[in-house]
Amino acid sequence: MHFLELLVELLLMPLLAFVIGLAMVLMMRRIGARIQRRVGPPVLQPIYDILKLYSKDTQISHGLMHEIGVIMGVGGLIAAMTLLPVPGMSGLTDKGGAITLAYMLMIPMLGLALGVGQCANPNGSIGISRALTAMLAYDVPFILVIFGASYIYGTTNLAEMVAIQQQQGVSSWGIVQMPLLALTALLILPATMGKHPFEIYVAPAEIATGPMVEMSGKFMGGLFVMQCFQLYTAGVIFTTLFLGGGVYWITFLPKIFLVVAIPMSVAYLFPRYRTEDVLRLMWKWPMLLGLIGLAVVMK
Amino acid sequence: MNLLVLMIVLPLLTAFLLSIINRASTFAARVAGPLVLLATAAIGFSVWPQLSDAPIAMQWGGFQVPLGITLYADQFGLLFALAITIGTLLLWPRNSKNQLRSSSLALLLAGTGTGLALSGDLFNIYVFYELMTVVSYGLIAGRGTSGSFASTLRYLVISGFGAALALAGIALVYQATGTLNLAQLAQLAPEKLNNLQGFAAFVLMLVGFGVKAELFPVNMWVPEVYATASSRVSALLAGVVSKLALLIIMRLLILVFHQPEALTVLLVLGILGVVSGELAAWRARDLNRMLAFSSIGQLGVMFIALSIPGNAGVFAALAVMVHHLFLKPSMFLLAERWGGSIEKLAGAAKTSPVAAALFVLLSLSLIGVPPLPGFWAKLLVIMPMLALDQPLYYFGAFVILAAASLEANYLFRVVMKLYDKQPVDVPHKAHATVDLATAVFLGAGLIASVFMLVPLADRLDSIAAQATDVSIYIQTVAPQSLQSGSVQ
Amino acid sequence: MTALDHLLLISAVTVAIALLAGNSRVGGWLVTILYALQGAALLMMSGLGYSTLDVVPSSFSIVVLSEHLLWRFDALSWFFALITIGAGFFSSWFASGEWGERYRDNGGNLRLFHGALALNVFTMLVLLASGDLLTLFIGWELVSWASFLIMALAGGKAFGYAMRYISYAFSGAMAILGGLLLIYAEVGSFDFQSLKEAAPQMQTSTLWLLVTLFTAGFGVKMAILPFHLWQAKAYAETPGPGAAFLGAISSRMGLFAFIVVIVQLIGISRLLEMEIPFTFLDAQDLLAWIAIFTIIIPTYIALRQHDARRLLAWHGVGQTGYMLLGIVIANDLGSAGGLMHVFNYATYQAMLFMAVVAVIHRTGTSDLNKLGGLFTRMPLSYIAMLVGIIGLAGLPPMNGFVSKWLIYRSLIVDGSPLLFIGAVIGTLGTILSVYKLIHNIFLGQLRVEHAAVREAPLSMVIPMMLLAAVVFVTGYFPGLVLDWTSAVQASIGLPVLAHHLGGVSISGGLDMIWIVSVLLTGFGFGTLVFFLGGRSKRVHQLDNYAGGHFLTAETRYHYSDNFYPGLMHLIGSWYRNSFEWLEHGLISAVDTLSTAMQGLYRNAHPSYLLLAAVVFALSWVIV
Amino acid sequence: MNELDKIPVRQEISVAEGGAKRSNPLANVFDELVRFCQSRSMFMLHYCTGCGAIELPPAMTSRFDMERLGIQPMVTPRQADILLITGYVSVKTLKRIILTYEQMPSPKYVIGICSCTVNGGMYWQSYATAKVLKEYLPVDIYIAGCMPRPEAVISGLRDLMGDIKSGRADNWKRYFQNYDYYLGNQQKLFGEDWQTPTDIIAEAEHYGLMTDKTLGKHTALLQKHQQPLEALEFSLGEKREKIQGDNQ
Repeated sequence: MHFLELLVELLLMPLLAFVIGLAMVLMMRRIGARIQRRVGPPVLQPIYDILKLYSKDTQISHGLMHEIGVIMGVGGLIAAMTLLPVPGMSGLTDKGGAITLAYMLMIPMLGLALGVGQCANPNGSIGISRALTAMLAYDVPFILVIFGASYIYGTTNLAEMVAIQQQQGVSSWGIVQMPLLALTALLILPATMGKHPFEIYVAPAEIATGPMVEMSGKFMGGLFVMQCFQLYTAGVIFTTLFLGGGVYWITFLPKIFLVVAIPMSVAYLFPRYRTEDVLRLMWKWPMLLGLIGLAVVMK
Repeated sequence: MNLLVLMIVLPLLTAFLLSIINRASTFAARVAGPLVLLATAAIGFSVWPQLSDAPIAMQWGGFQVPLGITLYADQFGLLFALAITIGTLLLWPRNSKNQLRSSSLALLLAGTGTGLALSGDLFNIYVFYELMTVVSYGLIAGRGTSGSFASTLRYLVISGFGAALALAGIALVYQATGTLNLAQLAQLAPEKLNNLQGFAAFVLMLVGFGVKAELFPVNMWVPEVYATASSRVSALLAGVVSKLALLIIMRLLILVFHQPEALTVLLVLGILGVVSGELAAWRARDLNRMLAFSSIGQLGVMFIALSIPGNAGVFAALAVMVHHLFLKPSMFLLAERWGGSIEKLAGAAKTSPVAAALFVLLSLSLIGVPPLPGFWAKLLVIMPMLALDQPLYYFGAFVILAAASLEANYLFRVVMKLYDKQPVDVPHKAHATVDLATAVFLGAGLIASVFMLVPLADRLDSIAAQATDVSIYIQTVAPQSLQSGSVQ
Repeated sequence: MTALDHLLLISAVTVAIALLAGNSRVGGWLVTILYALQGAALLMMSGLGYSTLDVVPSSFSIVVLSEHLLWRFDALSWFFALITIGAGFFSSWFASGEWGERYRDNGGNLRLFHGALALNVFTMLVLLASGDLLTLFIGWELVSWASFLIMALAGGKAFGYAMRYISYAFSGAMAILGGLLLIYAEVGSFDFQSLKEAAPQMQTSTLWLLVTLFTAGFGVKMAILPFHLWQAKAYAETPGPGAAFLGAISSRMGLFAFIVVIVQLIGISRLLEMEIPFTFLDAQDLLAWIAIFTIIIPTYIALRQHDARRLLAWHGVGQTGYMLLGIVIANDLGSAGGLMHVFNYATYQAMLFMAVVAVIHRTGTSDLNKLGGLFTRMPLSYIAMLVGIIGLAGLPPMNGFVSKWLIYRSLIVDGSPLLFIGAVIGTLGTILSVYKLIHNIFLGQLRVEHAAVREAPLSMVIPMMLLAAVVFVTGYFPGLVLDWTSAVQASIGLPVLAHHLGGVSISGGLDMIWIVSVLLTGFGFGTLVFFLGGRSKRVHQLDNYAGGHFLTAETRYHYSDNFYPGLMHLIGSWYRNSFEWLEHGLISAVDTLSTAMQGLYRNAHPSYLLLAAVVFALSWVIV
Repeated sequence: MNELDKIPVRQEISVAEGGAKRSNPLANVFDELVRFCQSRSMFMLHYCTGCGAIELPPAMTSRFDMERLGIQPMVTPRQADILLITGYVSVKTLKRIILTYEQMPSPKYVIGICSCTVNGGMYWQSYATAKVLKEYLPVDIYIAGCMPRPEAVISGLRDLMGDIKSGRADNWKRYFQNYDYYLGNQQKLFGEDWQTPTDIIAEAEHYGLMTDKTLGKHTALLQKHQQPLEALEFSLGEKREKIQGDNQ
């Protein structure tokens, strides 16, 4: 009985994540359009795109690893979704906490990197090199944030973190208890999502979208699906750590959409950073803020 | 009893008679030396069993102590008397230009060395020491190259200087006590020599006798001499003769000089010897020099060991000395064919695999890799040093350990060269069978000692105990004076 | 005869057989079987690994210098011996087939190789079995020289690196010797028990000296900072499977001895009392920070290597830092993580080296700028390397993740944010570097000259696949290894980790069975999603979009050299030649002193006197 | 557009192909959904060869905003559905255009913008300009003008959308079906050793688009000097060994 319930949760969580992620993609594109004074895409545009990509007649593959890479990417993210607590469902949060999640999220990255490598396209490899460097840049402050939260709540279990924040009201929310760490997380959020101004690894005009250069049809479709999951993940992690998570979808959804909307609104205003500047930026301000925040928190 | 005298006299006599014998029969002259040495060694071995109970003393010429020539044989002395005899036998000079001359010189060396080891008074010690020095000039210069002459000259100057100092020291002792007999000195020392004069005398004698023992400031002759003399002579000088000089210093230290400053001087000079020797060896570019420098370092370790007060120090020094006694000659023999630049040794292991393997083994023992004997010797030195809990001894221990890592570095640089896969253009000459056999024999002794570690250690311990017991010495040499309590 | 006697006897016989028959193919297989026998002998003592057996003594003991030298196995020894014999077994298997024949045909001494490998295993077992400080040192030296032997086998460049190793190692050994003689002077015995009893009463200054000496001595073997320079090159130049063996276990001997002396005998609680004046730090923090820098700097040095073996070897140095870190943190999570990492690391490092050697076997090079695209040609080696790098990078589902997770978690419990960040920076660097490794060898453009390359022979592939299975299974069921580490924790007196088959049973714990199952199911769904789209068509690697450029087989467009230019541009100068200057400075100092001493002996002192006089005069004039 | 009407293939083939395979009405629903999505999500690769390119930014940005029609720029042919050729095409450029076109996944559409792509325009006399684009590629829509305004571009794109939705825009199949014809024209221009890295014949086989016009004397010429372009196959020990043995 209990087992079945869990099984249903495990199936539902990725599904919900995908649907919410689609909406987030739409929101992101709409925000971008509005900032540029455009109308933006229609509501179902993300679905059109994905359906179209999957229904392409030609599906060009560069070999087995290219295919496995995309499978690992989508599959890894589907699996990671079960580690994110949402209202009413905690999935596997007690079997693997924040650290596990952080490393689970690298599996899709690695899978994709391997797939791109198999394409033998120099642009793709350059893109991966940049993407991994960017990961090195933002993961250091990110892990600092994870540490701070785990330390404060005394657990790495994300569901427990939510419970703690919910029990004690808004004053116990992470954003109140550790505002500097929350700010750090907010600063690195656009980088974790690979959005402006940190999309040097995509660099469409220079390296032909880098890692995606040889991705066509359903491969590209897989990437679109992954993007939905990524946006959703970013929103949920931040909300869980700092905004008290959610007991009800009605309060939870606005929070995660807000979290994703903030960096998106800022992102389109900045020009792109070079790789070493991403490193420099990420290791300077967010790190500094985070360390001060941590010092304050740990006293 | 008289057999002991024979040990000294036989080689000396044969040495002088050798040219006469040569006229009668060249073959006899060639065989006489080794035979005599064999006989001497046999005598030594026959006496050995008696000594484990009690040492033997005898007065030569029938005079009573303190006037006559006193011979004193304990296990300690006899061990080194045997060492010089057997050492000379094993390292018998071969293929030299003037075989006759070098044969007699070698015999003289054995005789005087034995005398030195067994002498019981300072005057005789001095005489034998001087004789031995003169003999060694001849041996070193025997090679006849300009380099060997130059180094002999250098050696001569330093030795002469040392001899003068030693004599001055002896004079000081005599002035203070009125006797040169060690047994009597041992009795008188606590009251008469436990002062600045005594200390001065010790330092003078230390420096004087230290020339042969490769003591730090007076060992400047060592590298040139060992590099230019024939390897057999170098092996003899570095391996055996230096130990004899050390033996004298040990005797003096045990019997006569008990000042703590004396130990400090030994320690400091020993440390300087280790540091300078090992550092210099690190940069040496040919094998003979490297071995010469490293032997300075090894002797330094012995001096450090000697500076440890009590039985432990003598035991440790003895262990290091015996180890070195086996090791250094063997290494010098291997260096015979491997002279010149180390760079040229590349690939030598291919032509002489046994020699190269032996060199590796000796190097491992020298730097003290367990379970080879060098390790245990080193352990014996350092253990009591740390137990003393004094800063200078801590430093000494540190220096010994640091020196070992330097040693490992330079010795294995040579090993690497030997096993290098690109051989040099000039093919290497294989070792002479006799050289190699001798070296292997000594190496085998080292290996064997690994399996007899426990009995060997017990034996050395008992030798050291016997040597350090002053009362045994006094009682053996001059029992009556001990009763009367005074000399006059 | 106890089980330990059997083990040591079989091991000694292995050495003999290897030296006698190692040159033939049959001899190689025989030796491999003998390793398996050693493993069986070890399994006779498997009670040690599950805390049902306390200690297995050897009936052989000698008395030297009134010291009883004795040998025995406890849980710690058993754990390390398991890894040692395993590494020996797989390396020997790997070497026994075509690799060995090729090695012999190219002028290598296969007999000596097998002999050296067996000797390494034997000496390591002797070290692991040591029952007092003196036998520990004897074993230590034997291991040092045995690994020197195998490192120097290749000749040429390897000689230089082996020389560097032995210079470091012997200096380290001397430090250890100094340390244990100091203990003897303090305690009056080489016995473990008496040191353990005496440690609480020791003065802090003595302890500092001891900890410094032992950490330096054992640290040289572990290649912790600042003694890390020798290891990578020496291991990389060791012939093929030898590198796999050394990489897997050799430097862990340093960790073993460290655990025995520092953790078990002196005790972590004593380290906590040793405060560094004018700071908030104590000796434990100091060690932890050394561990952190040992993680970070070598890992980022690895990142800039362009030789696969060097890259792996440098990671070996870096991974040591994790083990040391875990052990030094010494709570139940940390020490379990550190110990488990020893096992995990050995499994995937051996496999990674084997994969690289397999590539060298087929292509003749391990230069990361001269390879590429071998995935289609050597798919099984690729799988081995993929599993290996996931393990090395510490990502789920491989075992490397579990041990690293334990270490991270222990740092959170310990409340050490900076150490935590340091550890993660190391992991991130590892991910970057291992991606470069697999990308430059197996992905990307297949070179024309490698078109006919084929998969490595079965004798090489099977050990790799078996190791891959071990890496995955112990990642899936980490409890298998955690059983052993718990036994070790109990035997060395550390808090024991509560665990189950899937992982750790604490709040915010880890259950790898669930995690991995979900991950695999996720991959299943990913596959489903993937096959929603139409059938894909494989195209030639030249059918690639390069901005409208026509790619040809002659053009080498594989992006391999200077793989992370942006990163290196920023951080390259931060650690370029770091610590090399220290070594050079030391060598120059010795060299100068040596010249001076030679001058002294070779009558050049007038010039030195003159120099001294001038300096003196100048100083007088100035003052 | 007249030119296009004369092309006889379009209707018949698509009906013959689709009709035979997909008789299920539900499948038709699915097809229609797919076609709808394809028409509402067009990624374009704009190959900016000439002055026409300058009209695209206004079409994409706030004034006209193509994204509301689901049209987005993409930079690699692998992701693109439409190839926009905006201006005159020199011989050298044409090589790249063909390479790029062949790398696009089908269904794919070509739009020739500006008069130059129709008949060479003001470069009619140039020796280095490929004048009639549809001789080398199956062009779906020409948007004439020198240059056409953004409105015209968008209007053209909307026409294409309509064609896609109704299933009439299957010009891409013609490239496979009449490959010999296009290859012949290309060879005339670039010389006999012309070859792109994409193996069109194999792809035509893969998608079942082979007709008797796919292969001809031009493709025979191509196959004579062609570098092999099969995908790299996996190889384990034995198979390779045999090949090696054969070679020896």
